[in-house]
Amino acid sequence: MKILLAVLLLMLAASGTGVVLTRTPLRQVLALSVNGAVLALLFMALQAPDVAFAEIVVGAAAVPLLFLVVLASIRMDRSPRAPDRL
Amino acid sequence: MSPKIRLLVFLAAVVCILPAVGRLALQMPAFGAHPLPYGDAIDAAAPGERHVTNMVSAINFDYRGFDTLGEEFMLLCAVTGTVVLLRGHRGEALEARPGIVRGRAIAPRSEAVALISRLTAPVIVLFGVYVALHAMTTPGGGFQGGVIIATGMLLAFFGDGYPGWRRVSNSKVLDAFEGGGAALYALCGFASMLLGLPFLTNFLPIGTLKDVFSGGLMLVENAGVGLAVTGSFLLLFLEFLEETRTKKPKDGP
Amino acid sequence: MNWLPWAVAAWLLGIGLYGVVTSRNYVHLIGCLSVVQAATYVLLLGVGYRWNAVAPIFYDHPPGTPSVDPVVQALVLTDVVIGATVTALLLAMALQLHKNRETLDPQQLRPLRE
Amino acid sequence: MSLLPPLPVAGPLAVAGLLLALGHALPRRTPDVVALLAALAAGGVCVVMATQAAAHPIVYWFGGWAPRQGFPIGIGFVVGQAGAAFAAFIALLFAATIVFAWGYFDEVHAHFHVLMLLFMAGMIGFCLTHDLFNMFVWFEVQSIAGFALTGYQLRSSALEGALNFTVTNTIGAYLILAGIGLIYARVGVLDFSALQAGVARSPHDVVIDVSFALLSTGFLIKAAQVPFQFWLADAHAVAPSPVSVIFSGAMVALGIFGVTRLFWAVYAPAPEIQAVVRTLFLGMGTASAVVGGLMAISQRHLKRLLAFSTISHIGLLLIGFSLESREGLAGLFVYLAGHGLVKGAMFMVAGVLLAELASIDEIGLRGLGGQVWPAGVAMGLGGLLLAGMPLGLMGAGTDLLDAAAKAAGEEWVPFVVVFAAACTGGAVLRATGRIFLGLGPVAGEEKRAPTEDEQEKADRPLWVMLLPIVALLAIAIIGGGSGAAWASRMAVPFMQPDNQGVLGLAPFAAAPSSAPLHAPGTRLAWLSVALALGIAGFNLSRQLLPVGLPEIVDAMLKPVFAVVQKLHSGLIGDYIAWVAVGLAMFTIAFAWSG
Repeated sequence: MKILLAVLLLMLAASGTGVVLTRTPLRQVLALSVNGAVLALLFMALQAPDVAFAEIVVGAAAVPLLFLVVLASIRMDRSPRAPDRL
Repeated sequence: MSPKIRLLVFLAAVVCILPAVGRLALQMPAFGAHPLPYGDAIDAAAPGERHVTNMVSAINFDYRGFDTLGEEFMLLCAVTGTVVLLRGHRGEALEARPGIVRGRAIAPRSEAVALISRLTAPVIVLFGVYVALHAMTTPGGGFQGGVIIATGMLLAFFGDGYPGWRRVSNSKVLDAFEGGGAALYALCGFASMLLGLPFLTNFLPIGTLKDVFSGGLMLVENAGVGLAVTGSFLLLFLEFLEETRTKKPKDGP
Repeated sequence: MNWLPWAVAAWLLGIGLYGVVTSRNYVHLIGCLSVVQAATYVLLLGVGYRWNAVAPIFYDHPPGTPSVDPVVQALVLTDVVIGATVTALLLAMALQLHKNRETLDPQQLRPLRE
Repeated sequence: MSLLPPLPVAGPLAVAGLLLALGHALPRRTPDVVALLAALAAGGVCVVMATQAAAHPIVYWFGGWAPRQGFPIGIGFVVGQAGAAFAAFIALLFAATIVFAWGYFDEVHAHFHVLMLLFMAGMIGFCLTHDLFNMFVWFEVQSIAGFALTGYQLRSSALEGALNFTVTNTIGAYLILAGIGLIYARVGVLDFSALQAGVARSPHDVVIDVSFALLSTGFLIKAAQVPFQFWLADAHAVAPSPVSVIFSGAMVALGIFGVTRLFWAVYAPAPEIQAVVRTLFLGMGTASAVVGGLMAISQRHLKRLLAFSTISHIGLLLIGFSLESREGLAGLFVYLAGHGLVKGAMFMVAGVLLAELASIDEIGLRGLGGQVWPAGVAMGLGGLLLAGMPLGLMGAGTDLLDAAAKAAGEEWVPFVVVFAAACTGGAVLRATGRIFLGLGPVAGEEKRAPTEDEQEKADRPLWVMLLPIVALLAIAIIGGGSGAAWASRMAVPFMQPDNQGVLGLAPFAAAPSSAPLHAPGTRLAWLSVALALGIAGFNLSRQLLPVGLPEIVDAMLKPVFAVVQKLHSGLIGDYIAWVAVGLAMFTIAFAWSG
């Protein structure tokens, strides 16, 4: 149990750093989803099923989806001549 | 400040904070080996007094129910703010004829996605209702169930395209869900005050342990939270998706 | 091993703030905010943990068994709600801002500059 | 067992929920009326509770979960006189704002009033609660309402200001949450009395010191004190004027009220924390007073000018708190009420200018104020009150602060009060003279300041807008004498929380003497008014002065203004770097005093 917690905590630190270091928003959404999933796993290991439930749905599915819809709308908003580097 | 100077200032501050963080980490109570008086008091009291087995729901809806009242209206406040911020430009009315934006090519959808979404959407919504109902006995509750239901109903967008999604999410109904759910939670509190008890006291019969319908007033509050969260998240999805349906500069005449 | 959860929480807080300080895109900045919030999750749940204790759900175990702290889990649930709502508000603002100014880079966006 | 405590919080919440659910079905003006009635009802209940709490605070446990053998199991409200009085002041400010904004927001059905009711409920809950996490929940409810209301007008500058406001305050909220986690780790409870007993048990403890640092950082970000004050001017200048009235009148002061309540109700037994409050907070308050005053002078956008003046005056509140004496606390209460009323009236005057003259730029409006001259009279009176005139609540507050400073041996603090009052009062008087009397054709430092042409709806009659302005200024002037007496009585139970009544625990220190306070009016008050008039006069008559003089004065002050203005860059990255610097300042203060 001690090893599992240590591994999950280090994975969480890595995925958090990953979210910060991916500068392009589109790829960051994937990193956010991974971060949400790792958080949910850590919560399961910390014996917190209720919070794992909430985190897996909100952190890994609902919020990244909001990000995707916003990014789609932003790419559409760009006038034809603007560079499409999202 | 230029980005470089700002980074230097930030790093200098971090270097200055690091020793304090180190000392703090070493002097924190031992991880996993320090007394938890509040949690143990609730674990001892809740199964006996409220006949519920999910301690987190007992805290959320009864012992610290007033926090959840604030949490509910926080959600209501954020959704109202998002609606105001997003709908401001589009004006009040949602798109009358959803789905077809003149001059924009219809993106082809793969049948596999449509099939899988149509198959799994009802199952996920059913699972969400299950999670929301079993708040008192097994992990889960109004909030988790509500978000699962909202995400499940969003699959209708992948299954039947935008018109299908707009049939599922009618803004008037969702407003009533959300405002009504939050108001139901507040009225539960006032109901106990009408009976002369303190705010949010559990005055309904509390049923038997491990039974789905145990916990008395907590069930009504749980239903209120479930309604409000489902309404809120669906409204959020609707507002943001509606943004992609307005006329964009790239669309043709 | 005792200090690892607090170290990871401090690391997430630091890396999250670093992300916000050096972000050149508001959507990226909002993602870094959720990393800062992850730090509070780890801290709160780490505070409520107890070795070889069960989850605070007494459906399978009898009510007497020693369990992890349920109060902290209720607090983190409220925190998850706050995270979702603030992220939705910030995304709505970023979206509207992009409509007006065609850019999301905080360096070029300055309220009320001459 | 009084039934009143939950009403002023849960009532507006339920009304907001129903308003949203039925919003589109209501006739035109119902949301305004409903919101006004809710605000007045909440204010009435708070006044009744304030009178009831005179003897000892009202204790109310939610859900019927009274403490068991001295261990708190539920959430409690301990309504003291100070908390109830401040909640009543908030409700009064909201009622005046709703009257001022009559028909201002009728295009989006009921959303504005739903957000305002949630804003009020969050602030009242924040003042009355006796539970640390519950205080954070209400702090977050009012923050989210503030974020949404700031970006309401969807202009790009409004959205940028709202984004900076949201990101900075959300990071503050996460720091508060981390602080709650730390003190919960050490003490294991969330109720204030039990927390104070825990702090008294282990007074020299790094975990408790760091938790105080994180919690007060979050609250000081909300109170916009140096080095966290950058977001305030961006948010205030772009928010709709009725919202700015609440921001400057009550929300910012609530941050100081939160820190003060936290210190006296929980952290007072720890000596290191007392030392840090005495030194670091005194420094931050002074820095805010000076920086706010300097920036207020160099503005031309009226709402930005008033926003910086708020930073300056809230800095004086922080100084009052940092003196850790009964006079300082009484001065804080009186000055907070007086400043809230006067600054609220000033933002309403700015709203009148926006509505009637369709501009907020002082230089652009020169000499055009004729048709709204009553607003000019109110602005001049407000400017004099801000300048430290020994009249009404602000005068009484200044006297108490000066008395507290002398008692604490900080002889220089009254001169900081004079500097802040002179700068802010002078700036407002200069704006009044230029807009309503057409003086000052040659602009000084303020001509390079940022400005923007914005306009607000003008369809409501002038008297509807002037009524609340007159009401607020009248209360600020009449309330002086009784306000000071009341505040000095309220300060005693605030500093000595009734742990006995709440959890049956022994109080940690001897109660301060409850003899009536004697605060002599000092001649410094007239000095600050004279200085303010001097600053305004100098700026308004640049063309009459001998040719060399204005340039020499400008050249002298130029470097000071340049440095201060360059720091207010409007970049969110800078703001968060300054938050990190603030945390480092806390670390250094604790290391130095440890």
